[in-house]
Amino acid sequence: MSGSNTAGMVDSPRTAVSNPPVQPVAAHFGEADLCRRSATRDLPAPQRQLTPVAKLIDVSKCIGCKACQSACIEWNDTHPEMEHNVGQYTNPHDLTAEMYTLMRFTEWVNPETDNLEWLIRKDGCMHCDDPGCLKACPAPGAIVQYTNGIVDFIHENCIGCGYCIKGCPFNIPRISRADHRAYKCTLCSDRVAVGQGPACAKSCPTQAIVFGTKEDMKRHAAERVADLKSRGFANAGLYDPAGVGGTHVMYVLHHNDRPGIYADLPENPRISPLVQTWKGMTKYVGLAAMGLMAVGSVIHGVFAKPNRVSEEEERHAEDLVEGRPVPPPPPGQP
Amino acid sequence: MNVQLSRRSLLKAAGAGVVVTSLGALGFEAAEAAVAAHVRPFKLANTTETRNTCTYCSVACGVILYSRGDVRKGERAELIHVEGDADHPTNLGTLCPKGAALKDFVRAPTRLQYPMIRRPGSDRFERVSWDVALDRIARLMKDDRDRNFIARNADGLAVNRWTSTGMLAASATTNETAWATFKVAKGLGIVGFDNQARV
Amino acid sequence: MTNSWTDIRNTDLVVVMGGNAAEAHPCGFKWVTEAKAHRGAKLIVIDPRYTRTASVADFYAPIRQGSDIAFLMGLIRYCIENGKVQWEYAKAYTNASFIVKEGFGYSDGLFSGYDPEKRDYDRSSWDYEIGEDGYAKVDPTLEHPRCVWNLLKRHVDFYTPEMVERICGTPKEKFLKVAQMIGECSTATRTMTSMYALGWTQHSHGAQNIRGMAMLQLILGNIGVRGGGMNALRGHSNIQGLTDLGLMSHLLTGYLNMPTEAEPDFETYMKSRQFKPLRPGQTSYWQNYRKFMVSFQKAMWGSAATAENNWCYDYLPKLDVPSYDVLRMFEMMNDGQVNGYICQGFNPLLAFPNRAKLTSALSKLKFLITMDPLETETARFWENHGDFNPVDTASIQTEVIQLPTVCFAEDEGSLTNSGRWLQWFWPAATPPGEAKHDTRIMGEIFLRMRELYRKEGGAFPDPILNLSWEYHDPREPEPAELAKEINGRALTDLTDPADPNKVLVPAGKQVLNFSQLRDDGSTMCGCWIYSGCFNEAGNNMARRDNRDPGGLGTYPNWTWAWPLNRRTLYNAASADTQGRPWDPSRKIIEWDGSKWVGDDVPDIAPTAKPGQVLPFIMNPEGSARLFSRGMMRDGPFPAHMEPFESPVPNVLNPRMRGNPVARIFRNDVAQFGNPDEFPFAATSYRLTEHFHYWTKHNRVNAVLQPEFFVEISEELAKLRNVTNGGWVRVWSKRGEVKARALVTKRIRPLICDGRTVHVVGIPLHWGFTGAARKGFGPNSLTPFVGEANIETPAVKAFLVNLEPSTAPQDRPGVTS
Amino acid sequence: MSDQVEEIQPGDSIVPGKPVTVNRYGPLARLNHWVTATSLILLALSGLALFWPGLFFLTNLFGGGQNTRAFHPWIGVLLFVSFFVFFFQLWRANLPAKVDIVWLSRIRDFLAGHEDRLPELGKYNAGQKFIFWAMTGLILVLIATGIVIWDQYFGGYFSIPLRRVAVLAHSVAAVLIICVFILHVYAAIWTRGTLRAMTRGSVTGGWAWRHHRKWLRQLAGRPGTQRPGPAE
Repeated sequence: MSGSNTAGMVDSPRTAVSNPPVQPVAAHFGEADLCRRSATRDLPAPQRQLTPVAKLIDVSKCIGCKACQSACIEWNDTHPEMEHNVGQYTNPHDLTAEMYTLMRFTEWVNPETDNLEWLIRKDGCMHCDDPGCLKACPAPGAIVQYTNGIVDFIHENCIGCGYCIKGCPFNIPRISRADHRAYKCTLCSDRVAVGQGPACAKSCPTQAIVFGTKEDMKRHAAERVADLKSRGFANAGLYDPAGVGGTHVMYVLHHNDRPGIYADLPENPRISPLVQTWKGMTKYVGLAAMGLMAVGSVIHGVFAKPNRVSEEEERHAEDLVEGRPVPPPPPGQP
Repeated sequence: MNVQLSRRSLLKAAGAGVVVTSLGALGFEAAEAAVAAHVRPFKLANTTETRNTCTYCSVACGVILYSRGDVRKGERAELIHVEGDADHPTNLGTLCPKGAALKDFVRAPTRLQYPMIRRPGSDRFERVSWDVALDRIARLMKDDRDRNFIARNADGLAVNRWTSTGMLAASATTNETAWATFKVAKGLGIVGFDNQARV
Repeated sequence: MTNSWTDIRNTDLVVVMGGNAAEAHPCGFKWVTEAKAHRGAKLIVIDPRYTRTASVADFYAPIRQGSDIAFLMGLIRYCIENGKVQWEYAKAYTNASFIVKEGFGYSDGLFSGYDPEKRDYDRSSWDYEIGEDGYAKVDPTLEHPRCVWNLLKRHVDFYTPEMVERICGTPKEKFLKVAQMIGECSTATRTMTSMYALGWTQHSHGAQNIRGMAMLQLILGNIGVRGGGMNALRGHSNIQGLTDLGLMSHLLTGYLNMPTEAEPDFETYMKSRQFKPLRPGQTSYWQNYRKFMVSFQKAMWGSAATAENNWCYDYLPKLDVPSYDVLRMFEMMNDGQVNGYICQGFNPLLAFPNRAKLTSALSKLKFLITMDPLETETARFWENHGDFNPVDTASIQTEVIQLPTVCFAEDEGSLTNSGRWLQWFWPAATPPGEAKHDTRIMGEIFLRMRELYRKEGGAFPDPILNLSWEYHDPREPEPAELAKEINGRALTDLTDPADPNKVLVPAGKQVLNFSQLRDDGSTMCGCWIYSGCFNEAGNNMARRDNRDPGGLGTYPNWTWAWPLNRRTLYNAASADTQGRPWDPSRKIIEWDGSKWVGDDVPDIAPTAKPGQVLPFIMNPEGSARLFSRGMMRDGPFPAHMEPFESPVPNVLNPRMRGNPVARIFRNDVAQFGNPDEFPFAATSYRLTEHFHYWTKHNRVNAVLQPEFFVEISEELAKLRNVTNGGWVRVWSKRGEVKARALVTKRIRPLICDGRTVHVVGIPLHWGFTGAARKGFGPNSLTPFVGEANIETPAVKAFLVNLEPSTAPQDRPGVTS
Repeated sequence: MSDQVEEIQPGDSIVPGKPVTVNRYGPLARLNHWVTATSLILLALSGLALFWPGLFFLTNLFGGGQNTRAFHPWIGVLLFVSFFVFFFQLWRANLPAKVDIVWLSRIRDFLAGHEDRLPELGKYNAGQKFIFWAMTGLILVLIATGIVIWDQYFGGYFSIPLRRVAVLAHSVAAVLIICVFILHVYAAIWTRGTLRAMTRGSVTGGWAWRHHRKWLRQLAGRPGTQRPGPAE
C-alpha cells in the first residue's frame, strides 16, 4: 500500500502490507527451525536463526472492540460456547480450548487523579522465550518453539495431561473436553509462515495490536511510550518480562509500574520453582535413588549368601509340631 | 481442508473421550506423526478472492471474500473466509468484531431460503413458490391502490397519492437497487416511502 | 460527513459528542488514534456514559442526555467572550455581518412568531433585511445591533459555565477544560473535527444539536479544511446512498424535493427553488435546479415526459403534509388507515419507538411484505414468544409474505459511505436456497402490476404504464444498467451553446457529470449529485488506485465521491480571501492567480475569484449561516430544549415540554411519563460487538455479547438493591423489559439543577430471532415522537423506573 | 508400643507332616496382594513414561500417550482400593512392638544371615512392617495429590499453584514408593522360601522357625495343632 506512508505522515506499523496469498505457498519455516521441542533431548540444532518476531499490544490504543477475538475464532474455526451475561463485558468469561484470546476489562479509579480508567487487556499466550509449558510437557514434540520465538502446540502429539497448565506462568493453555488436547494462541504460525501477521493483529481496528520483528516492535513501543509520557502517563512502559527470558507478545502499558491492575497481569512472571524442581532435580535425584536401590539389592544378593532355611530348622519345626523338645526361647522372651 | 481441522471435526463427531483415546490405540497417532511438527497448512490456498464492502456501518471497509468455487465462472461458490482488504485506504485491512465475522452472517442458520406466507390467524409460515408469492403481492397491491388511490384533493387538484400502502427501503442494499426501488415506489405513487436514514 | 474518514488523521482535536465512534465505527476511529499517535492530536469525549471512545480519550466530561445544545451554546459563548474566534474566516465566510429583519425576537426559550395552538412558528421575521437592490443588507463592521453576530452574542449570553453545569450536570471545571481545549482551535493552523451520530440526531431537537456544533466550527474556521468539518457517522453501509437517492417521503433524488399541494404546477414548484443570489456575484448553485429536475423526470418517464406535459409533473404525488414519514405511517396504520406495508431489509418492530404501538399497528394491516436475507422480528411479529413477544397469534389477521433476498456477499453494485465515497463491489457466493436479488423482486412486482394495469386498467395507470423500464432483462435490471441511468446520458446530441455545430455529447452517450445536464429534455439523469459515477470513462466507482499524491489521505482515484469526485466539501473555505491555504501544511486547493489548483476537486467554479465568489455556493448568500433564517422549524439559533420526558424542567421556560414545534400525535401525549413516576433518565445505544439486530444471528457475535443487559451506576444499584448480573425490570409509561443488570463505574449520577439524575443505559441488539439469547430492545420503552424538522425518532432521552426482578419467561415449552 | 500384638491372624494354621507347612495367607489376601502389585507396576511404568521423557516410549505399552494419560489415574484408583482391602487384613499384625527395636538395632546380623542371634519374632519383622506402613503412607499421598492433578475431572477444582505443589509431591512420592517396592521384592527373593507365601499361601515350618519362631510357637501352642491322631 503505497499511499499512506508518504510525506512524513507515517501510520502505525502495518501487520498486513499485502493481502493473503490464494495460490499454494510453502511455509517459510517448519520442523528444521525448532530450537526447543518438548520432552526431546537430542534435538538437532537448527541450521539457521529466524528473525525473532513479536506481537505488540498497545493497551493505551485498545478500544476493547473484540475484533481480535472475532478474527481469532474465524481464522481458527473454533466454536466457543455462548454464555450468559454475568454483569461484565468479558465474554466468554475466560479463555477456553475454543477461545485463544480474550479482552479482559477492568474499571480502575486512578488514586492520583481520581479519574476512572477503563483498562482493557487482550489476554492470550505470551510466547515466552523460556516457555514454562514446554518445560513441563512430557510428550515429545507436543510443544515446540521455533527460532523466531513462536511457541506452538502440535496437537497430534499432545496427550492432554495438563502439565503445560502447571508450567505456564500466565495461566493460558486450556484442555479441550472434546479431544483432550491442549489449545492456545499459536501466534497464527500458519499465517506467519506465509508472510502474514496473526489474524488478531491484522483485524485490530486501531492497530493497538501490531506484529513484526521483535526489534521493530520494541522501537515502535518506545515511540508509543514517549507519546504516553507526553500525555501525563509518567510510568508508561513496555511489558517484556525478563523472568521468562522476554516474551514474543508484549504490552505497552500506561501504568507499567503496576501490571497487576490490568486483570492480574503478573508483576514478575517466571516458571514456578516447584515446576523447576519437579522437572529438574526430582527427575535426576529420583532416578538415582531408584537406581541405587536396585543396584544395592543386586550387590547384596551377589555378596551376601541367600538367606536359606536349614534342614535343622525344618526338624526343629517338626519337633515343635510333634511336641518333641525343641530349643527354648532365649531368656527374656515370653 | 487441513489435517488438524479434519481431525478436530472427526473428534467432534466422535465426541466422547473414550472414543478419542481409542483412536490412539488404533494407530491414529502414527498416521499423523508425519505432519505433526509442521505448521498448519495455509487455509486460503486455492480459494477464489473477491473484493467486496462490509455490509454493516458506513465506514465501508474493504473486505476480501474467499470462496470455494467462482460465481463469475458460473460455478456454485461457498464463502469460507472473510478478511479486511489491506489495499483499502480506510481500513487498511483491519476489521471490527462484526466485520471480522461476516462469514457467519452470510452463513447464518437463520438466512431465509424460500418465499413464505403466513395466512391470517395462522401460527406458522408456509413455503410457497416465487410465482405464487409475487402474483399474490401484485394482486394485493393493485387492489389496495385501485381502492384507495387519491387522484385529486378536495380542491380538485391532481395530487395522485397512494397513502394506504407504505414501504420501508433497505439500508444495506446497493445504490442501483435503491434506484430501481425508488422508480417503482414513486412510480406507483407511494408517499409513505422511507428508509433507515430516519432512524 | 463534510470530510472523509481518512482525513481525520489531519486533525488536532477530535470532539466526540453525540456519538461513540470507537464503539460504532471502530475502523473509522482508527484515524483518530492515528492522529493522536502521529500528530499529537487530542481526543475529547462528552457523553452520559464513559464509553469505549472515552477509554482512549485525553479528556472525558459527563453530560446529561438531551442537554447538548446548552453545552454547545456555552462553548460558543466562551469562544466569543475569550476572543477564541477565527475572525477572518467568520467575517468573510459566515453570515455574521448580515442584518436581520426588524421584529425578530427571542424570549423564554421561544422565538418570535410562536403559535402554541398550531405548535408552530410564523417564520417570516426570521430573515435578512433586503435592500432596494434585492440583496441582503450587511454590516462588515459587525456593529449593527441587529447583525447576526450581535444577535448571536445576545442569544448565547445565557449559557454561562454555571448555567451549563446546572442544565447538563457537567462540573463547571470540566466544562471549562473542554472549552479551553476547543478554544485553542480558533487559530488558522489548528483544526478540530466533530464526530457525531445518533446521540445528536435522535432527539426532538436533533437538528439543532448539530447546528450548534456547526456554528462553533464556523466560528473556529474549521469547515472546509483538512482535519475539520462536521462528520456525521452514518449508521448503515448505504444509508447515505439511500438518502442521496431520495428514498424518503419528502424527497426526490439528489435532494430535490417532492412537490406539495402548494405547488400545483411545475412553474410554481420551480419558482420557489431556483434561489437568486442574496449577495452580488454569488453562485447560488440551486439556480440549476430545473436542469436536474427535468433530467430526473426524463429518467423516470422517458419519452412520455415532454415539455407539453411539464415532464410528467402530474405523475409525481403531491404531499398534503410535510412528509409521510415512518412515524406518521405507523400512526395511520394504528388508526386503520394503512392496509399494506413493505419492509425491504428493515426491521421496524425493533427499530422504531413504542413497540406495543408498532405491534398493534402491524396487526391492523391486511398484508405485510418483508424482503430480507435474515429472519426478522417484524416478519414474525404475530408469533408468540412469551414475555419476549406476548401477542395473541390467532387474533392477528395480517397476511405476511416473507421473501428471501441475497446479502452483500451474493450481490453486486455500489454503496455510498459516510464520506460520500461510492464503492463498487462484486459477488463471491451463491445465494442460499431460492433467495433472489432485490432488483429481481422489485422488477417482478413492477412487471406484474404493470401487466395487471394493462389488462384491467385501474386508478391512474399512466405513471406505471409509462415508467421507463428499458433493461436487458426487465425482470432483473443489471447493476451496471442502473448505475448508468443514475449517471445520466444525452438523449439527443448535446451541442456547445456557443457553437451549435460542436457536439459535446453525442446522443446515447453518458454525460461526463451534471454540468452537462440540460432542462430541455435532451438529457436524462437519475440522480444529479451522482452524475459522473459511471460516465464514458467507465465505472469510476470501481476504481482501485490507492495512491495518495499529497500524502494527506485524499486518495483522489480510489472509487468515486459525490459530488464530482470531491473529497472535502466546502474546500474553497480552506483558503483565505486571497486564495492562500489557511494552513499550508494541510493545503487542499489554492488560487494560482487564474484558477483553483490542488489535489481535490475545488468546491467552487474553477475560475471563480477568491474574495469575490464565496465558498458556500449552495447558499444564495455564498456564506455559511450562523443564523439559519427560516430554514428550520424550531429556530434560527439553537435554544436549549428538554426532552419530552426529562428528569428536570426547562430552566428557560418551565412550561415548555420538549421541542415546542415537534409533531406529537394525540394518543402519544397520554403516554409521556413524568419524573415522579419514572425517576431515571434512560438512553439507548449500540455496542461494538453487535450491529443493530443483524449480528444476533451470527454465532460469533452472539458469543462476544450473548445477552441483553442494562447498565447502571453503583449508586443506583445500591438505591434499588440491584446486584451485578442479576435480573431487573425496567419500565416506562409504554412498556417494560427484563434485563441483566450490569453495574458499572462508567455511569455516575449527575447533579442537574440541584437534583441527582441517575442514568440508565439500554443497548439495542436483542430480539426473539437469531443465535443470541432472546431479549428485548429499548424500543419497548421509548416515546413515539420525532425530531421537529426531520421526524427522526427521539429515543436517546426518556424516563424509566427500575427494580430487581426475575428472569423473563419464553412461551411454554421453550427455554431460552 | 506393646508386646501384646496379636500375632496370629485368621487363616494362620499349621499342617503337620514332613516337612511341616504353615498357612500364612488366605486366597483373598493373595488376590489383593497381586492386584495391588500389578497395578503398582503398571502405575510405575505409565508414571515413569510421563515423568522421564527418556521413558516416554513406555506409553506404547498402553496404546499411546493419550491412553497412558487416561488410564494411569484409573489404575491408581484401583491400587488404592485393592491395597486398602489388604490393609485392613494386615494392619494389626503390623503394629510396631518393642522387639522391633532390638531387631533393628541388630539389623547387621540379619543381613549377615545370623538370625539365631536375634530375638524370636512374631508374624512380621520390623523390615516387613516398615514396607507395610511406607506403602500405606505413600499410597495415601499419591492418591491425594493424584486427584489434585487429574485435570480431566478435577481441573477446575484446584488452584494452579496447588496443582504445582501436588505434581511435585506426586512425583517424589512415586520415586519413594518405587524404592520401597524394590526393597520389598528383593527381600522376598533373598529370603528363600518366602515367595510361596504369596503363591501357595503357605511356608515351611523351618521358614517359620527361622524367621518368625514366636509366631510358630504360638500357632503350635494353640489347641488343635497338637500331634496327629492315631488315625495316621
